[in-house]
Amino acid sequence: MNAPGAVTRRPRLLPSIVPITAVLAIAAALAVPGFTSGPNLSNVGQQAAMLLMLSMPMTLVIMSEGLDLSAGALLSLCGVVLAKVLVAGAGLPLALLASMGIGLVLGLLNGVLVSVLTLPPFVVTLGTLGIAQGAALVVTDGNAVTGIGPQAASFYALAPLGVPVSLLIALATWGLTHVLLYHTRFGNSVFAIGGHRDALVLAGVRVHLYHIAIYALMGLVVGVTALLLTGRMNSGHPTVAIGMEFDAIAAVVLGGTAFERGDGRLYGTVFGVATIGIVRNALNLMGIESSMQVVSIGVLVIVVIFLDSSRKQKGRAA
Amino acid sequence: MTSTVTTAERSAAGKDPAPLLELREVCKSFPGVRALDGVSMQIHAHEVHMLLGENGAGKSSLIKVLYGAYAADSGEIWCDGRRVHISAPAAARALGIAVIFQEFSLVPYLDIAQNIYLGREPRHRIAGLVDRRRMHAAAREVLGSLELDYDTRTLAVDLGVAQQQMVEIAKALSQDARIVVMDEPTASISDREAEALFRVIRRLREAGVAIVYISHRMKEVFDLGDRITVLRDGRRVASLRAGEATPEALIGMMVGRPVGAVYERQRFPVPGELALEVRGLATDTGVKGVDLNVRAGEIVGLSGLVGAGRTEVARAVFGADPIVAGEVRIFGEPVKGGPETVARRGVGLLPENRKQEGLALLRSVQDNLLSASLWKLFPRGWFKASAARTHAQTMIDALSIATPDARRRVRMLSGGSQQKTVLGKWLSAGCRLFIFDEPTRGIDVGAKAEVFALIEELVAKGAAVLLISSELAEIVHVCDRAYVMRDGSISGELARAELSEQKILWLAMHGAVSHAGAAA
Amino acid sequence: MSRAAQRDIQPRSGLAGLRERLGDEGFAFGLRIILILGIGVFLSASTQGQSFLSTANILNVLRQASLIFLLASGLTLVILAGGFDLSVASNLTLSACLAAGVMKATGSPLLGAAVALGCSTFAGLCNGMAVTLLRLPPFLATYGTLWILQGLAFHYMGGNEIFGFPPAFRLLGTGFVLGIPVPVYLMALVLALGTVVTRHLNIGQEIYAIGANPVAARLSGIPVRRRQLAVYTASGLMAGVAALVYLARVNSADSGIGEPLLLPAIAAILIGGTSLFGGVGSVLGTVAGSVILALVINGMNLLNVKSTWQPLVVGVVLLVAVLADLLSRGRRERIG
Amino acid sequence: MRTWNTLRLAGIVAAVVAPVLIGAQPAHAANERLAAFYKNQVDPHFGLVRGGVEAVVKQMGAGAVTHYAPTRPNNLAEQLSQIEDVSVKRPDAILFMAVDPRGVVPAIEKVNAAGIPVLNYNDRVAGGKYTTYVGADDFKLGLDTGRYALRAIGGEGLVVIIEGVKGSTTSDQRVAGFNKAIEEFPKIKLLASQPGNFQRLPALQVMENLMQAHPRIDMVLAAADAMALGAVEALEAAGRKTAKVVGINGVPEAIAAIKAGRLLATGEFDGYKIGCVAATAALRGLRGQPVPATIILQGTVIDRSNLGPWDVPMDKRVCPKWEEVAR
Repeated sequence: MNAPGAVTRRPRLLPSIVPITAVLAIAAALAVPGFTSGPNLSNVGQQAAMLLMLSMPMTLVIMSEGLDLSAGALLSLCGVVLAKVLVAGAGLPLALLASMGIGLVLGLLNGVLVSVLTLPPFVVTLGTLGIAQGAALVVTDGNAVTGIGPQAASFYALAPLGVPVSLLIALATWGLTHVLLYHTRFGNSVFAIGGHRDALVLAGVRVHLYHIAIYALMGLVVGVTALLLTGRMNSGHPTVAIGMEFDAIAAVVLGGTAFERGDGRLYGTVFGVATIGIVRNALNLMGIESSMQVVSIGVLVIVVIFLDSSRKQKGRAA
Repeated sequence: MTSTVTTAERSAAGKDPAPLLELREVCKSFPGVRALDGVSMQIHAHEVHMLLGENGAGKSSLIKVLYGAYAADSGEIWCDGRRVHISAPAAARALGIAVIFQEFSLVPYLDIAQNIYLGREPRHRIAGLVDRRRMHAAAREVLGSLELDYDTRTLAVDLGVAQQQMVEIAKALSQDARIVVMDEPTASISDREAEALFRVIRRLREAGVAIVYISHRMKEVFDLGDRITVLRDGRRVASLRAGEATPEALIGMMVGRPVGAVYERQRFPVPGELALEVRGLATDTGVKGVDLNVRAGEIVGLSGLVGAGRTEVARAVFGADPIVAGEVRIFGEPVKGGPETVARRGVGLLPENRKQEGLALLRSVQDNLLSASLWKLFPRGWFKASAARTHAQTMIDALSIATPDARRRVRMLSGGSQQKTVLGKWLSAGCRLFIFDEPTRGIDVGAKAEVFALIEELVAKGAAVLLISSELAEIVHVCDRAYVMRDGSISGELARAELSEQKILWLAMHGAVSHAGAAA
Repeated sequence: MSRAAQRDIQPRSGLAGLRERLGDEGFAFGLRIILILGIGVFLSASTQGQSFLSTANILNVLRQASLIFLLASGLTLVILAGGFDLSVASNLTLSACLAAGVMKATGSPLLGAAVALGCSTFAGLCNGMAVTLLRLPPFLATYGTLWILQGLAFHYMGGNEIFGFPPAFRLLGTGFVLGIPVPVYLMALVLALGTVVTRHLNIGQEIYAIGANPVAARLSGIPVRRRQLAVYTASGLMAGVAALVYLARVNSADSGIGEPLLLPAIAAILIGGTSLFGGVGSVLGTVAGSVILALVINGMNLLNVKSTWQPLVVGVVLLVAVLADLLSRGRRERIG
Repeated sequence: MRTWNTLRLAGIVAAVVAPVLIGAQPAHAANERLAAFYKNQVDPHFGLVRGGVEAVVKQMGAGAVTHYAPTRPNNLAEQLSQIEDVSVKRPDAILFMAVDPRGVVPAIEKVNAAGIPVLNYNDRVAGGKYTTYVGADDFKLGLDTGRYALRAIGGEGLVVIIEGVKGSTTSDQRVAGFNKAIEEFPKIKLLASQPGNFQRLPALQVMENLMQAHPRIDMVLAAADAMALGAVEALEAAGRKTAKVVGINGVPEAIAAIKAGRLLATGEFDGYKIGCVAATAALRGLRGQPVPATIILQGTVIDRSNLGPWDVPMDKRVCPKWEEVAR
């Protein structure tokens, strides 16, 4: 082989998650009464929405051999800020702007520390996690922020054509991230930062700029997600989203995105999110105690990364 | 020899049109090394300019200067009759200079088109999105001009070496480079692939591109070359037309340094028992049916061109790569298992790229010196810092490793001292069979001599040494006998009597011993 | 003598030189001591010295640091060897719950302890095998086991708690010997063991070598896989020890005890100057990190600062510690 | 003739259908499906609630009850998902307690819209429609327990409050009660009021630290037993015999501690009773029997003198008589 004359594209390995999701969905549809009902599907959609939003930029972060542990805490902070602004009587747009602003600032902080100071993402974002969570607690003194008026809730309740607005926004985020990743220079640089940073340098690209942008994007999306979160609870809550970053990381990992060489696929993450949503929802519908939900997610993660890694090794051998 | 040079010069200066790029008396030195010593050369359009020289002759430094990675200490670079300063890769690109290094710079999970246009992607007027259709069309066009029918949506990770190389060339062309520098492009590709590469290079030449081509392979030099420049020890030895040269003459120029400039072997102890015996060794890293043996008190060379499979043999013997077929006997015993088993049989490997595989750069000299011998120095498992320290110090003194303190990080040491540290690692482990893989790569001349003195001392003490080297002079001057490899198998064995650089080169290039006589 | 060599043999001055004389860990630890003293001075100043500087309070801080340290000590080894273990906290939860159950059922602390240590060590072993044999990325594999262990704990406890353990056992957490709390002795013991392993055993040297450069370690004939297996197992074992101390200290177990300890444990290690890339750091550093954490929280309680400030302050301390290393060690070293 | 046939037919049909209809009533009653929510599956208080609910479901021969608790303790987002999922599953009735009194309101309103009867128990939710509220008066509990405690130290001394999770009604109400009680005793001085997050270790460590700041502490008012017991452990470890501790809830461990004289007293917030009454109320509602809109369980202060009824394992517990509670 390797004759340089002609090269035909080799089809990429399908992430193991895709068949798994399909099987789970079918099983749930058959075995779990009410799973396929319209309202339930819209529930699954709504519940998956926020996770989907967080997972999209998280995929880019992980593809760039990074990690963002601060996402959950930051989400709580943004939600609180958004609620506070609403309480202060400002309109929804302004509140959203404020929340996105906070998200952007911490995102930039992460990005600068990671890219310019070359600190490991894990450490940096663990630090900003503390900062964001602390800030959220301090501004609220630990209390929920209420009396934010109907705007957020009624916005969240919107369902054009019967599709919950949260799901629409999440899908929009997916679309946007897809365009960014696959149709812009920024996107190519994401692959390159994870895969071969020097190639970018040789190409004379301002790497720091793009690297920081990845984390900034994460922050912005978190800021938007805060709107859905607040709408869903019709209040701001300083600790509500703690741990959500781990769900997002899990979704990305389930989606077959590796922590190295810029090997990642956005739609894989979407399947990862779907799987988590379906599993939790189905187990709830079946009334299985939540301890089993926890175990099943753990098993799922290990099975999937094992399948992916072993198939990759085979792929290399072949 | 000097006469040839001058004639060549005159003829070159006389007939030729103005050169595309000209180097005048370029000098570049590093602490301890004079990498480039007043090198001049002219690069013309419509020409393939062969750059010959042994490792360390200054080829790679020359490339770096051309590419703006190094700034020359002195000397001038002229382009289109203007004096230019190539301060950065960007500047080089602006002048239309593109370099294709041996290790490619492709992003694994981007496709061919994206790699070719990385950072220069064509974009739509509005929205500034990447115009994929235009990008792929352009990529196909560039590849087409190389007669390549690649699906531009293929990911780089799915490409073979040769194909990646083609993509690199396409990348260079896409930047409408007028001067393409190729660093041993055939080093790690098969002959068939090489043929295809040559076709491409000829097309480029037709198209008016100037190609600077670095190679060790005589065949290529004469198949492709229009003009040939030979470097040695950072100096330009000769610059001449391909027609004016013969293989023997060129090899003479490449290696024709006063014998012993590197090192002259003093003692030749009588070979003792079999230290290493390899029969029918085959690996899935490309080694096919290799037989060789090394006796105690012997320095056995393992030569051949880059990519001939020398390193692979070494790794397989050391247990680092799985053995598919054949057997390895060490001091008479057959061995199976990984490095931890083999190492304890008294075998030490000094890998080719010591920074990645030989040393933990961020650890101290002491730590590195002891990392292979803990089990031997402290058999009970109790690590005694004081004993370790004294031992390390004795090693540092014995090998005269240039460091003020055993706690200095290895990263801070010079190449030579680093290499000595790796050697010390195995000395303290009490090895009796040493496998040196390119031990003198990237270290200055003085250190080279030291390293060889150490090697000779080893064998004098009854150790066995397998020496892998691309520097023919080393093999000739240091080894008792040598095996030459080609395409993963042994193409010949030369006893000390018949060891000559010419023969080694012939075996390495043509694989047939019979021509050797003709060459000599 | 070439110029390169000239440059090489000059003894170095400034921070770099100081670091060289102290050695990496020594230098990093020095920084920590300075940080601790800084916090200490600040606190004793702002509490007028009376309550903060009392021996009692210092022992109190140490005791609070001990639990986090015990949990983090094994993890430190894993990280030194270039690995990671997210499952330590849920490992603590499960083994604590099982131990509690067994002690309740049999009334035998020994049996309980045996179960806790056995369970946790086995979990650690499984992590090790997932990483070495299945070659799964450590972060992800242990993330999976995190959920599994937590779920098993939930299932086993079924929402109840188990409390009231034999006084003999309680001594492990609450006892004093010569006026010093037993957990502090344990911390000292583990620190001593950890230091012996990392400093005075070949294994320790090998762990650092593996963390610094696994390829070179393998090509130096170090049994990389076996060592990795060992550190993961050790990490599990220490999670079990921490579980026992937790039980003895708190005198009851429920399925939620471990989760709040995970990030503090990791933070303690990082504040202690151990690098997530492996090969740099020390158990001693982790002690320093744990003490710093406990100190910060203790101080905030003494000053009646609202507990809502704690995460923020911890986050800042973490970043400060890492930045300090950045400035003192320079870019090209391994930090954080 | 025709009419006769018709009548006969009708008679036969009636004869066949009637027993079915009659039998249908209990048969239907026998399989109501309940869904019960909890804040977490960690705190033993909720273990008691669960026990009470299950006991009643058995006694009253209802079909089944499914329990829902967030996998991450007190995780609001997760509880929201669970509510939504349950509203799809459409049980006959939902017994609901909120991780956060306000955050859940929108989700509950959905359930209301879906027409599933929801009963609110354990502590009040800030919004939504509920068939009944079953709970205790947290403020009164705090006040009573506080008074009892402060009297016990003769109405003068130095006091510390350990709060629960900031912002939770349970904690805020109880702490408010504590403070009210403290106001009633001029000679009582409040030294500090720090959160222990309803968990044991945080409370224990807060207590340890407070002891350093305050050489003398006479009484610790903890907003929940878990934290009270944490404080007890801290005090005992430090050998502070003089300081007394009270908690609220009455979990088995607290009862045991009171019996052993380690804990002074605890305000009765009996999960088991709450579970019993809530489940009973829900089932009665489904079976068309009268149920009051609010049932406040009067909590007494449990101390050594009266701990008998609580000093029994859960399976031996008895539910309070409906008539007594539903006043």
